[in-house]
Amino acid sequence: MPEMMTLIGGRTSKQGTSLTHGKLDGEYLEVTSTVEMNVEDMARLGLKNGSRVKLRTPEGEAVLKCKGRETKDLPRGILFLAYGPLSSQLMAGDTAGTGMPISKNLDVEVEPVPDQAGP
Amino acid sequence: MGSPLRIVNGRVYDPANGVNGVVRDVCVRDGKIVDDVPPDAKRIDATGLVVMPGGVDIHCHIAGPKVNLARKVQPETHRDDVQLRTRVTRSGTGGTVPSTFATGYRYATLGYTTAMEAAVPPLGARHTLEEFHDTPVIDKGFFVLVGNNLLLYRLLQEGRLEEFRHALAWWLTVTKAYAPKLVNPGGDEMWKGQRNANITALDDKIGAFDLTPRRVIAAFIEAANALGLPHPVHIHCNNLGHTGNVETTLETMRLAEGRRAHMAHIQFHSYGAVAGKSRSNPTSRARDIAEYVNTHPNISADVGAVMFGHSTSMTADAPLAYMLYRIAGGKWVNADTENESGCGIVPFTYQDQVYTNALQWAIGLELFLLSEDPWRMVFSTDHPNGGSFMTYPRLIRLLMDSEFRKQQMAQVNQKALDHTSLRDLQGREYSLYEIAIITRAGPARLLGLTAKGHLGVGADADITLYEEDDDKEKMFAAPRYVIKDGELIVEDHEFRDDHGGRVLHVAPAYDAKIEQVIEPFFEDYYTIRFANYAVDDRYLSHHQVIPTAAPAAAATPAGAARP
Amino acid sequence: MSDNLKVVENATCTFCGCVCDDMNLTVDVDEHRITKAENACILGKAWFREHGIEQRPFALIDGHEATTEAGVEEAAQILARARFPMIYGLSDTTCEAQRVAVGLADMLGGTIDTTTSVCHGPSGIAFQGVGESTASLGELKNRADMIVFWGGNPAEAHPRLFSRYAVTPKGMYIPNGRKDRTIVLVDVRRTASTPAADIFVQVKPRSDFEVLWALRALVKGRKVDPSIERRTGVSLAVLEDLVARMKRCNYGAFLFGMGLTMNRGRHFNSAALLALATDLNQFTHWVAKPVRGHGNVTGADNVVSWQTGFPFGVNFSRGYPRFNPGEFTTVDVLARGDADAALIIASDPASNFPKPAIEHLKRIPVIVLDPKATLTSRLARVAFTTATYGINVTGTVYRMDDVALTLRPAFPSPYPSDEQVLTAIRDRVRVLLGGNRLPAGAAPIAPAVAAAS
Amino acid sequence: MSLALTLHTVPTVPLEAEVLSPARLAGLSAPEAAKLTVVYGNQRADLGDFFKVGKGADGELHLTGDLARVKRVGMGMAEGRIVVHGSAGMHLGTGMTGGEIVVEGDAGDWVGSEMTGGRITVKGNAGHMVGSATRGSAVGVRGGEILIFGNVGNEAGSGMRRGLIAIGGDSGDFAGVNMLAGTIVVLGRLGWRTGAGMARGSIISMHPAELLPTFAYACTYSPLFLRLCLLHLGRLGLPVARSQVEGRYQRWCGDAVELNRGEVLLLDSAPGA
Repeated sequence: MPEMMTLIGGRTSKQGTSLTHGKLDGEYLEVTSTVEMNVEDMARLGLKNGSRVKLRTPEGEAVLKCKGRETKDLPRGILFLAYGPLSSQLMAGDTAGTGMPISKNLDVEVEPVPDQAGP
Repeated sequence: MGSPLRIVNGRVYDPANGVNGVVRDVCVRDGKIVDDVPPDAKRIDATGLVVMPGGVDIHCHIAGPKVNLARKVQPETHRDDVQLRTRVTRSGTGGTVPSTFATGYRYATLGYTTAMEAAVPPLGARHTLEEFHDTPVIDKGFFVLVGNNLLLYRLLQEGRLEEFRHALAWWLTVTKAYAPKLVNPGGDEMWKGQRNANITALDDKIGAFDLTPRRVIAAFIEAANALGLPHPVHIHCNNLGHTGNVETTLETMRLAEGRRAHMAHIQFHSYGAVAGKSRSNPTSRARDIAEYVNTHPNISADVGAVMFGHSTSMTADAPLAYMLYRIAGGKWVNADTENESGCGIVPFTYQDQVYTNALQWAIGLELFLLSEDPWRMVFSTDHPNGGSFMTYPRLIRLLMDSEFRKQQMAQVNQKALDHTSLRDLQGREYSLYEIAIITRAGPARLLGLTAKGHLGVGADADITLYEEDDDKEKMFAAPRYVIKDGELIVEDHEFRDDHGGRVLHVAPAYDAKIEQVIEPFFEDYYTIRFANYAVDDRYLSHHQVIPTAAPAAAATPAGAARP
Repeated sequence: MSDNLKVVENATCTFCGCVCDDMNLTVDVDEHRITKAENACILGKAWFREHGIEQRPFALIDGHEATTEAGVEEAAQILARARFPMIYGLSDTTCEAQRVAVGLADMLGGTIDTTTSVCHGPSGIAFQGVGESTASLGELKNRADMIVFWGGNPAEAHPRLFSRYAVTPKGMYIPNGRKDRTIVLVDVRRTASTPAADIFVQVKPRSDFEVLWALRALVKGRKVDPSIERRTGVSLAVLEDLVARMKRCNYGAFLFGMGLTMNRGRHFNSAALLALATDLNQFTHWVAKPVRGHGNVTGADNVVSWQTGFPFGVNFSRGYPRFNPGEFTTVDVLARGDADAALIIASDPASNFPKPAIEHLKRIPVIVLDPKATLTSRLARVAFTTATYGINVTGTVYRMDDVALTLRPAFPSPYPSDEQVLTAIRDRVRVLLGGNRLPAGAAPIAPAVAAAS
Repeated sequence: MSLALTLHTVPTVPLEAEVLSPARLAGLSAPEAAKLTVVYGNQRADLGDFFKVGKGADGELHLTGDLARVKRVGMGMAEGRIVVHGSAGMHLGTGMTGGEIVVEGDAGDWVGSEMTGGRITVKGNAGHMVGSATRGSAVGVRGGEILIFGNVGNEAGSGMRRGLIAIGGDSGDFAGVNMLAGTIVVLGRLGWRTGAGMARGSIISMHPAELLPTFAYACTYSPLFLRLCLLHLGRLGLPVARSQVEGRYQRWCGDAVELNRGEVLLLDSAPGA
């Protein structure tokens, strides 16, 4: 049963340092395919660190690994994801006459992916 | 540098060489004016055309950090005033702050071939030179802002005058500047450090420094003369735009005590107050200013005339810009530069029915008409502060055509005119010879550009050919030919070629030990390394160092040399 | 490691918009590696450490190895043929290369845009609406006794913003450094930056505009309803306290990030903050600065502005520059399917653009200049390997505060610079077109208005 | 002037066709009209390269086809009438001073931006920036009417100084932002941050909305001008209900950050109202 959460895209220093290795490198892909989630939300959804979740917007969907953050650091209902190929999949092309697609605070459907479903 | 060229039969105005409307040939070779060229040289038939040296703008704002901010903040002014690309020239946009390419091409299409950017913080020098690289046709230089420089203040405060002079020379040299510029001395420290306060008088204390504007200005005048710079210190006085500022302006000029000093856009500094009213509307004190300049050959000024319509106020005088923002509303840009300067930008429209605006317009004209030495009271609108350089042809007409002037006067706020002497000056009209002085020969001489502003042998072959016309605005708006460094750039009003233009700068000598004084200050208070501060020569693809005179020669005011 | 080491002092790091110019690089000359980057932050260290010379083809055409010259010919042919060529990227290259790229766009009658449009482009639009009170970073170091970070995470994205420019350094009027400043951080979540703040204000996602608007009202002495807390997560008391501090300080500064620009509200969020800084100047000195991401994105803004009058998203198809975000910005041009060719310089839109834009990139001929292989270079018709600016080539870059610096390269690269490749493409296009392409349209619709009229 | 143009070749890059305006086509034969210049990407093309030009039945300009990539239809027009049987691209009627444009389908962004007179009717949806100021300008629409039957995107009526914008469906965010005066009617729901920075002017919606903290409730009443305005919109075909014409409206004053002389009127849904 999917539930709605708010996805914040952003940059991290780890993403930054991995970027300089090259964007086709494993570390960069690893960093940009891990979504941070509130630990209470994770518990409720039966997710552990490293579990896989599917995020979906009207534009597209992406499967990511999740990683827990304490409530004081990341409120319930909020997700954080470093920009990269997977966050792109969720963004719409409409910029409302600004040139800027919305990439922070996207409404996303969150759905756990059963372990056996993954490669 | 182009093939030899003979301009045949033009009516030549070359005041620096005493040539007043004589029909004769002008010969060009290798980018210079020469005595003669071979008979097979290319010829331009200039019959019926007026031949003048290329125009020289002594004070304008065309490149650098604040100009680019002013460009960026006004997309709406670029939209409907565009510069189309041609096969050989780049496109651009206009408005009161045109893009770099449009700036160069438009100056050229007015017959101007040299322009001086009048206010660049040292930290913005590299940026300014980058824009110069993309400003075609014209030769250009910039005045570097030193009047609010905190290291120079420290040296001055501690009485280290020799080091002060070496530091000034260092700053001019490493930034590739043309002249030192003071803007509202002391004002930045009040603005940035004292909750947006300002200097109100020459004897105010400057923030935390044990200094006054009076001491700062005097020190710069002294140092600039001692360095023998081709152009002396270029001063934007305190209290610009304020009612009653004429006293500050006169006092500032007196500080020169016979030494050379150039007063920028003096129109903005010629305001009186209605007697007995401290917060009155301004009145004109153009007569007092004109009289002082007329009788003091050490002083020169550019007028900074105001023209009605859109302008952009952009200035290193940040408190002034804030005052204008409080009047005009709309957009306001402020930009502080560490240890060196402030800056403010406000789009502004001068309206003929507004008392103050009409008064400013009238004072500009008064100063021209009251001037007795066109060599020392030269042409400017402080582009784009008083109006765009594109208004120059109209301003020339106002000076040359008293009937036109009268018509224009009838359309402005009459109360403002009541507070000026403009109506008494109807008899005065500028001749083409005098126009050639205030737009070419005079500014070139004040800048110490010996190869500019004249058509004598050895001069740069920067030449403009106008079609004579009773409507002087029309005549000066579109020369038929413009020649830069001997190359035909504009022919029959169309671009034939592109051209880079040169950077003009000075390199006064300094004692290298001064760097040991400057470097520790950088370590403490700058966020750029000392080693990365000086601008290297790669930013000067085409350039020319204008030599400094021996210090003794500097005592002779250039303006006085040839009345 | 060889024994052939040299040290390049005062080198400049171009990883982020801080553009710190105090790097002392130890270079292994034989191995073409930087072995030590003194003064660099964690990001800078990675940047310098990882940029060696890789064995890559000079160019790939349709995935096949080719010479740079063959790549130039193919690229020029593609661009000269195109009716709506899009030139994009440019934030990680020198101003000298940017300058050539704008000239190429002009010559072609194409469209040029930089990564600004998906970074602080909305702040640029906000600036065009309300202006901005700003400062060079040294003013923050020397004078700022109150600094408000809004919608950014400098500790991770711009580490030395804290240590070199804004938070801890001592300055002329800030003799005790950190102790003399009040640091406020406003964000929707706690980040690595939060511990640096004296005051952390956590706002609900998507309510920055309301918070800023309420602050503006309070600064102006207007009433704000206490329901502000329910809507934004920030109580009226907290806002009132902030306003009192803001008015009390001597020199205040906002440093704001993409938490404002990439969020619902976009340019209006930035405009609200810029307007707040302007409002505060009635009481004391305040400045605001967008914190810029890429090493020379500020240079790109400057170059495009001085050449065209507009900072990004500029179209030349009618023979003169036009600006209209949403119409001529890259995401829109691609997502709508307008472009029929693309030239991407030092950027990787295929890995961070919205999906519909990436889909279109796959449909059209793409030319890429990049020192490294990227997702974008993988889908390119022509992919050039170029030298890395600041490491292999010199040139000019602008810090986020518009201060220009000259790069000091550490060691040479066998690959050409972006500027060299772009210049070669431009020169070839000039031959193919016989000069600049003549304007397609007649004069603009509105009659040209003299600036003075 | 009486022409019907049918799109026969869909442009693959943007086509700028401000010649599709009554005055530009007036008095031209079909072959003459087909030779008019349009801007196709970075090159010139003929109108006839894209449109089949035929005679029309009346004195109007009829355009048929999917014109989504055709920009500037009716830009700057001063008189006459254009009917688009299909969808229109960006900048429809931008800067128009008079006349009328009717679009049967959808329209792109910047419909009627900075117009000063005339009327634009879009039967479908319109994009962002309907009747807006362009970037950097403080002033948007100075007169005329824009009617959108469907939904619109963000920033409708930004910087508006005079005139009427009516939206049958929902508006996006920042409707009436920085408005100086004029009227915006939204029969559907308002997006976020309506009227931010407005100095004067009226924004009306038929649904409850959460306004910015700088808007204050003043009273509930039945303003006469609104009754007249809604009757006018009803006559033009917008689905105005009797309950709306006769309804009472909550008046919210703002924006307190600016002049505070603007108003947002929300239909009061309280029973018995």
